[in-house]
Amino acid sequence: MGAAMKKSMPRELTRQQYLDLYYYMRLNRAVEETMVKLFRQNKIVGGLYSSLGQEAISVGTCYALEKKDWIAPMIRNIGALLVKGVPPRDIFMQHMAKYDSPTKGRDGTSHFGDLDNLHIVSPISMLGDLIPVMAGVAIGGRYLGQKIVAMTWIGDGGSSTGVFHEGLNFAAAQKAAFVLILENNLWAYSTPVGRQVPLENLADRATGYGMDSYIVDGNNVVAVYKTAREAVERARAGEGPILIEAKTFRRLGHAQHDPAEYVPKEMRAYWEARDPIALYEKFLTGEKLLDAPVKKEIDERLETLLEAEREFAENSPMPPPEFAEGGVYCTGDDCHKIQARWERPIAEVTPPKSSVKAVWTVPGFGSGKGSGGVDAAIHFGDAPAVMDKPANNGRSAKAAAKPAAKTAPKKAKAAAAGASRKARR
Amino acid sequence: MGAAMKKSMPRELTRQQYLDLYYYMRLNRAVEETMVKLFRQNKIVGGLYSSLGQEAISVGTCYALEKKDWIAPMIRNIGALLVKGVPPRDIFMQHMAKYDSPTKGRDGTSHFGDLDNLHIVSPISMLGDLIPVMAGVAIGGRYLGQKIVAMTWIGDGGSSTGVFHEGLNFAAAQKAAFVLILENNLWAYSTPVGRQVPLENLADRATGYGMDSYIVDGNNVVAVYKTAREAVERARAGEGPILIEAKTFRRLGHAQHDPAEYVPKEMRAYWEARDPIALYEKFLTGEKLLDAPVKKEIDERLETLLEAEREFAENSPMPPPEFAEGGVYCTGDDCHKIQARWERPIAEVTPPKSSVKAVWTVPGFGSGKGSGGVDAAIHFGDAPAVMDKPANNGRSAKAAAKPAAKTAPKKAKAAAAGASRKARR
Amino acid sequence: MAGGNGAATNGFASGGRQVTFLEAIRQAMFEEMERDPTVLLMGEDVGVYGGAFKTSEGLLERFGWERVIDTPISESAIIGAACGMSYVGLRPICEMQFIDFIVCAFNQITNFLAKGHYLWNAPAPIVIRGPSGGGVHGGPFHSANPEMYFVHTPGLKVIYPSTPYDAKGLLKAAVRDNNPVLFFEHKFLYRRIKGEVPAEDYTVPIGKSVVRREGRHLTILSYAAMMHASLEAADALAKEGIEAEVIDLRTLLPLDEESILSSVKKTNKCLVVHEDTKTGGIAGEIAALLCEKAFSDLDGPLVRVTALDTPVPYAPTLEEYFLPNAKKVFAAAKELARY
Amino acid sequence: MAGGNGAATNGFASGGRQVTFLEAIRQAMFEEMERDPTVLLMGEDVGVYGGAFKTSEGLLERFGWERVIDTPISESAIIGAACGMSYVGLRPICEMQFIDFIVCAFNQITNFLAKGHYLWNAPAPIVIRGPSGGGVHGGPFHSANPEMYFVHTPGLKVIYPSTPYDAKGLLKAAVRDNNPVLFFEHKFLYRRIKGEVPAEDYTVPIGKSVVRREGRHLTILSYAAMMHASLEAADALAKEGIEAEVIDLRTLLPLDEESILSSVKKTNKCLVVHEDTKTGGIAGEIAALLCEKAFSDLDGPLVRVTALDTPVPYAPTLEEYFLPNAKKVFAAAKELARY
Ligand SMILES: Cc1ncc(C[n+]2csc(CCOP(=O)(O)OP(=O)(O)O)c2C)c(N)n1
Ligand SMILES: Cc1ncc(C[n+]2csc(CCOP(=O)(O)OP(=O)(O)O)c2C)c(N)n1
Ligand SMILES: [Mg+2]
Ligand SMILES: [Mg+2]
Repeated sequence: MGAAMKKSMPRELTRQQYLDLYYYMRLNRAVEETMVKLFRQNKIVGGLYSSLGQEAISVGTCYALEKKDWIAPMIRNIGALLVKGVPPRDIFMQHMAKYDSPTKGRDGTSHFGDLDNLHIVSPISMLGDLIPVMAGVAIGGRYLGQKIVAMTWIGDGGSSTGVFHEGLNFAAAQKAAFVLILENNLWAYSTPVGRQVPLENLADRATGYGMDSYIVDGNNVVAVYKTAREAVERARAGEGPILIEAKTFRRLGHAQHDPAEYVPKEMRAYWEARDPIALYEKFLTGEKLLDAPVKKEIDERLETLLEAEREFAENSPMPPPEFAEGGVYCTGDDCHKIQARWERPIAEVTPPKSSVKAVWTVPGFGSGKGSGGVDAAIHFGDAPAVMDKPANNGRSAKAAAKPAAKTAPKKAKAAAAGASRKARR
Repeated sequence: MGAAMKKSMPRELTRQQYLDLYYYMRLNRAVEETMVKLFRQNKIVGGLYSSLGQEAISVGTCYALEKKDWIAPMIRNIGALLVKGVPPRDIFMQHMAKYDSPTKGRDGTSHFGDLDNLHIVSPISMLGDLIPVMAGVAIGGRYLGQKIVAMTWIGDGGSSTGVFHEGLNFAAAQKAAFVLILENNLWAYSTPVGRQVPLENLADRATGYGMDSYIVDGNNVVAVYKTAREAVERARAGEGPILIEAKTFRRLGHAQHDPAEYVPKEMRAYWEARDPIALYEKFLTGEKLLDAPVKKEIDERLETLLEAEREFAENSPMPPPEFAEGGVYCTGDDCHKIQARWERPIAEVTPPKSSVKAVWTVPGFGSGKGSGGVDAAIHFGDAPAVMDKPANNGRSAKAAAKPAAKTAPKKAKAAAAGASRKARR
Repeated sequence: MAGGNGAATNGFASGGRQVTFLEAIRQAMFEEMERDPTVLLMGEDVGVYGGAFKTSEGLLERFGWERVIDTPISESAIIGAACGMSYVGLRPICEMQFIDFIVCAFNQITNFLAKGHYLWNAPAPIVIRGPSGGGVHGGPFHSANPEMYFVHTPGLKVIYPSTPYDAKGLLKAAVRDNNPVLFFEHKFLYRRIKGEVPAEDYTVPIGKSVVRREGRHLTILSYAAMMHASLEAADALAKEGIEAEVIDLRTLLPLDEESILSSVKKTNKCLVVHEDTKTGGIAGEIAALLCEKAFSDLDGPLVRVTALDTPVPYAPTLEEYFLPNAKKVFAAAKELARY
Repeated sequence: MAGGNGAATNGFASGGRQVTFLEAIRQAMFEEMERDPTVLLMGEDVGVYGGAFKTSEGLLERFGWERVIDTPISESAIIGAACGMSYVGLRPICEMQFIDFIVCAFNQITNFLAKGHYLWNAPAPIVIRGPSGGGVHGGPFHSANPEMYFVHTPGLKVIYPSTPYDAKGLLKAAVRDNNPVLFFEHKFLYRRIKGEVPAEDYTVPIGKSVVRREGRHLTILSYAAMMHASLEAADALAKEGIEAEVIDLRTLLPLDEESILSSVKKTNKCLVVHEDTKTGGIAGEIAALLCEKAFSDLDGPLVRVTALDTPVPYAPTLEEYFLPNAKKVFAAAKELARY
């Protein structure tokens, strides 16, 4: 238990994996650069957030997941979406509120999901809310026998929300296969981490839930990936949820509107010298995993891709006004057919197999026997069992006014055999 | 940092202190026994909670406070109220919803407060809510120069609420003079601690806030008192908030209605043998601090007191129905005169003394200069500065329709001298 | 109450007999969990204890730990986790130990749960249920009627039944609905009300009111505990020659506009009775509806009989004064009838 | 913007000039903090940054760290701590960075804060304020109009101003009030609206509406951003010979019943415009009020012009369709006038 700065990792990566990490970081950055251009052209609706300098985290952590696993991104996790398989056009269109975007313009930014294929849960703006949600995905997946891991991200600032606490505690109590990445980028909007969280290492948050945690250099994509892979494996193996604190820095303002002049120059300079992509390029070149031709190829690939994706996105129409109406409710099976993907025998969770011995009860337990006697209130705030007289000036119920049995509902005799639903018919 | 089971305590208690602790524990128990009798006679309105076996905690912790300090009790902290100086009649009347009770029947149980004299904040039923509230009392008191400490209690179950987290984190970030007693009585209603909190020691919750914590035997009143005294002194000295986990056991059900048949017999037996009053009597007798005559005197004193208090309470009328109306709002100075008790020079917190140098700003910072230019949105979701044309199909403002300066509000020149309010006139 | 074998019915065999309101709820959950293994129950003390009011008694025994989950005291986590579970195709039922605590999950419910389908096409078949309402001396934090907070939140459905039959049928319908449904159980009714429930599986449609008593002089709209007070008042009114039509709204969102309008078209007068506080209560929404769509049908003012605009006071004398009741309904209806 | 000396006015000298809505709010806080050292400001990024919208710019500089508190992202803690501070005699102002986040403190506000005076005689002079409302493409989580959640909560006061003059005067009144006041600042107005504010100290009374335009054919009730749309519509109506009386409610709880009733007595027709969603919006409460107390004065149905019953959509095309505006008000008013 407790945070541990991982020094050496057991397994090494394949060349393809090393290059994938590079490609996705580059893609992450290029997608965001394209969006900055679109923003300057007033084509972005609402705010534009940046993960400049934090790409190693989104990419390295999400790359540790399997296809069947689930994520929920936050505003600075475009990289995770890309690794999960979201095409850049979707991200562009979301930010431009286009009709062909995943949410068809009803929501924007990274607020979209995909339940059926990519297994992405849409975030909402309220920080921390995704934590119990993803714990629920993990618990639900386990129930269905899916062996999935759920992952989401939170900022240093977001770790002070109540729902962060409730979600992690519940995940830990349930030993959910859940991995939380805490991106400590030293700032929450204009507030430095020290003014909002009285901790040196935010990984210490995990101690309050008996959770294991790691601290990792968030600007080192290989370290991030290896740590995440270990955490994901352990979570999948049933060791319970794990928290990873990734230390990094928010290089730009809170969003495009914010020049972030409250950030000390020296701090910015320190981190600018530690750009995760530059660092990784140096590493790859040193290890002979990347050379000029390969790099050029990637440059070109990205340029072509993004040009096409951007164009597609720009050509998408704005949603027609009337589309604002409707869609608030699922109207039944014509709208969604909800089906669970069972990967275990359903018999395991249905009676008689699911039935457990009631070792905790004693005769008569719960049949309305408070210390005030058999007909006393079951719980404070309860009414006594059915009575003959109106209990309360004029509040009495018609049904209650008829003579009725004075006892709490009695147990019926156990039916002969078979499932009880059948037996009742 | 971290939890520490205190072995030896520095200072010893005076005889009077030893006997006070004894008296208050006995009073705590006697008050509750009286209420159980009233409950059986159907004179209690609503639920009746019990702190049987936990008296050492309420009494020992609250006894560590000074008169000027503030508390907010939970349902099992009748002992703290008594130590603070609340007469038993008030507690009886609250539970009977009488008109002479502190809340005049509008609320019940231990839900009452006293802002002016005893410095008690009324709890509400929602668990955890008192934590930020008492942090606020501490921060407010510090601002006024009062050197007070604020204390409240929470259960093992209540430590999973989001507001527990938000409150403690804020208290710690503010280094508030706040002491939180976590009464780990092993159960939250029917749910054992292990099923809701994945921790062996709940004191570990403190680690997530960089807070110091103690673990103490909650059935040993002297240990509780000494630990609390140390914590209170440290908090008062400005060391920040402190959490004390007191290990104990909830001897009765959640409330009177609950026979608690889910509790293993052996567990109950173990703790019944460790009754805090019985243990303490043994200690006091061994130390020659208590003998039969003194004990008899206390017995009699309690009996007389409680008889009188109970009688007073029973004779109090129920509130007249019409009293349900009104009182929702403070109607002005005729209702309450709100006055802060300043114990520091007000000049310290008023300009010019309170003014701080704006080292963090750069010229023009904040005057509406986003990266989109001087008139760009200040924050995502903001409107640009005043424009000449309606911005939005029919949503334009009349005032905006007039030609107006195109820039964000400019700073006025600094007035010549004196307080700015004056200068503005 | 036998455990550990499939033959046990855990007291749920209900074949067409009189059951309490509480038992009806218990049966609905039992039967839905029996019918569909994607249905789960989560909440504080719902397992071993069977819920603070015993609405889930016997469920753990039959369905096991994976389907009957005792949670920490974390309402936000309960609702959040339910959302996540629903995304993998499950249908969680969330119990609030008292409905008062639902406000501790207000953000999750109004932002995450209610908006998901509209924004990103994510259905969330979740039921949130719990004991609500006053009249049992629960005081200011155990007597809430929070329906309007949710009636004012697009994306939710809101149900507040008054009979065992409806409670069971509507809860089953709620579990099968693909939308988040808030299901309020008036605790005053839990063990005071008994009623027949059919032996066979049935549901009651969400969004449909029911005429509990026909009449022609005025329409009384109500629901939950106040339904019974309204019926009692109607009996008394009948003795004075005033025939009130009493409609049980049952579902508050969506409102059954059609039935409300057609009754008022007939009676031309309308009185709304709710236990919720007055200002901002559902009577206002109904007033607006009538003003918009039945303005020319109204022969008298819309009258509200509601609780006072205060917290729910603790003392019985105060609570009684605070709450509406049959007498108050009777008096207001009589005046309206004479208008 | 000089710091560190008492001579600085930090740009707040306002002597009778035109200021933006935003600036009016900033001045109100500045002046109240200047006037009374028990007034503090708490919130996320209110200090160094001066608030996400710069409503508190310069306050930290002048009043220091103890009175301008940058909090963690913990809305429940902000409100909870404010309660505690108020109990020792302070008057905290709490900023929600966007009013949408107020639901994260819903329990604290509705249970702790709102009920305290009634239950245990504890006044809590707290102002909760923040940017609200749509029309600026803030999307579903940055455009909230949460007023009705609080109008339905006895113990709170709810203010939603539409002009710089009112914003300043009402915020000052709110700070001086001994009750919890929710103060919503429509962000569409922040920098679009300018208006005169007096040089001298003044307050605007809580609970009083104001007639923005006199008329005799119908009454339009509105507030906040929709006030301006209503006035624009009234101008257009006038060109067609329809004289609308436009009332700015300003305070939503308590409602200024008297003024509403007396205007409707005169015009006999009423239209309510609110940006909030329709079902459960304040138009319902007003409908009920009119039905109860001005039934015989009404010569036409009460008409509602409101947002749709959906979350606030993100795309400008959708949001425009979703929101009410001057055209929609004009059309509805014209029809009502002809009724
Ligand atoms: C509950 C809640 N309160 C306030 C906000 C407003 N807000 C949005 S982002 C932000 C700062 C977040 O900081 P952090 O969690 O560190 O993430 P970062 O921006 O650094 O990635 C704030 C205060 C919010 N989104 N949710
Ligand atoms: C937010 C909230 N949720 C649920 C409840 C209902 N409730 C009251 S007491 C209780 C158990 C409390 O357990 P614990 O905190 O351990 O305190 P103890 O009763 O053991 O003293 C519960 C679930 C509540 N009061 N508040
Ligand atoms: Mg951050
Ligand atoms: Mg406990």
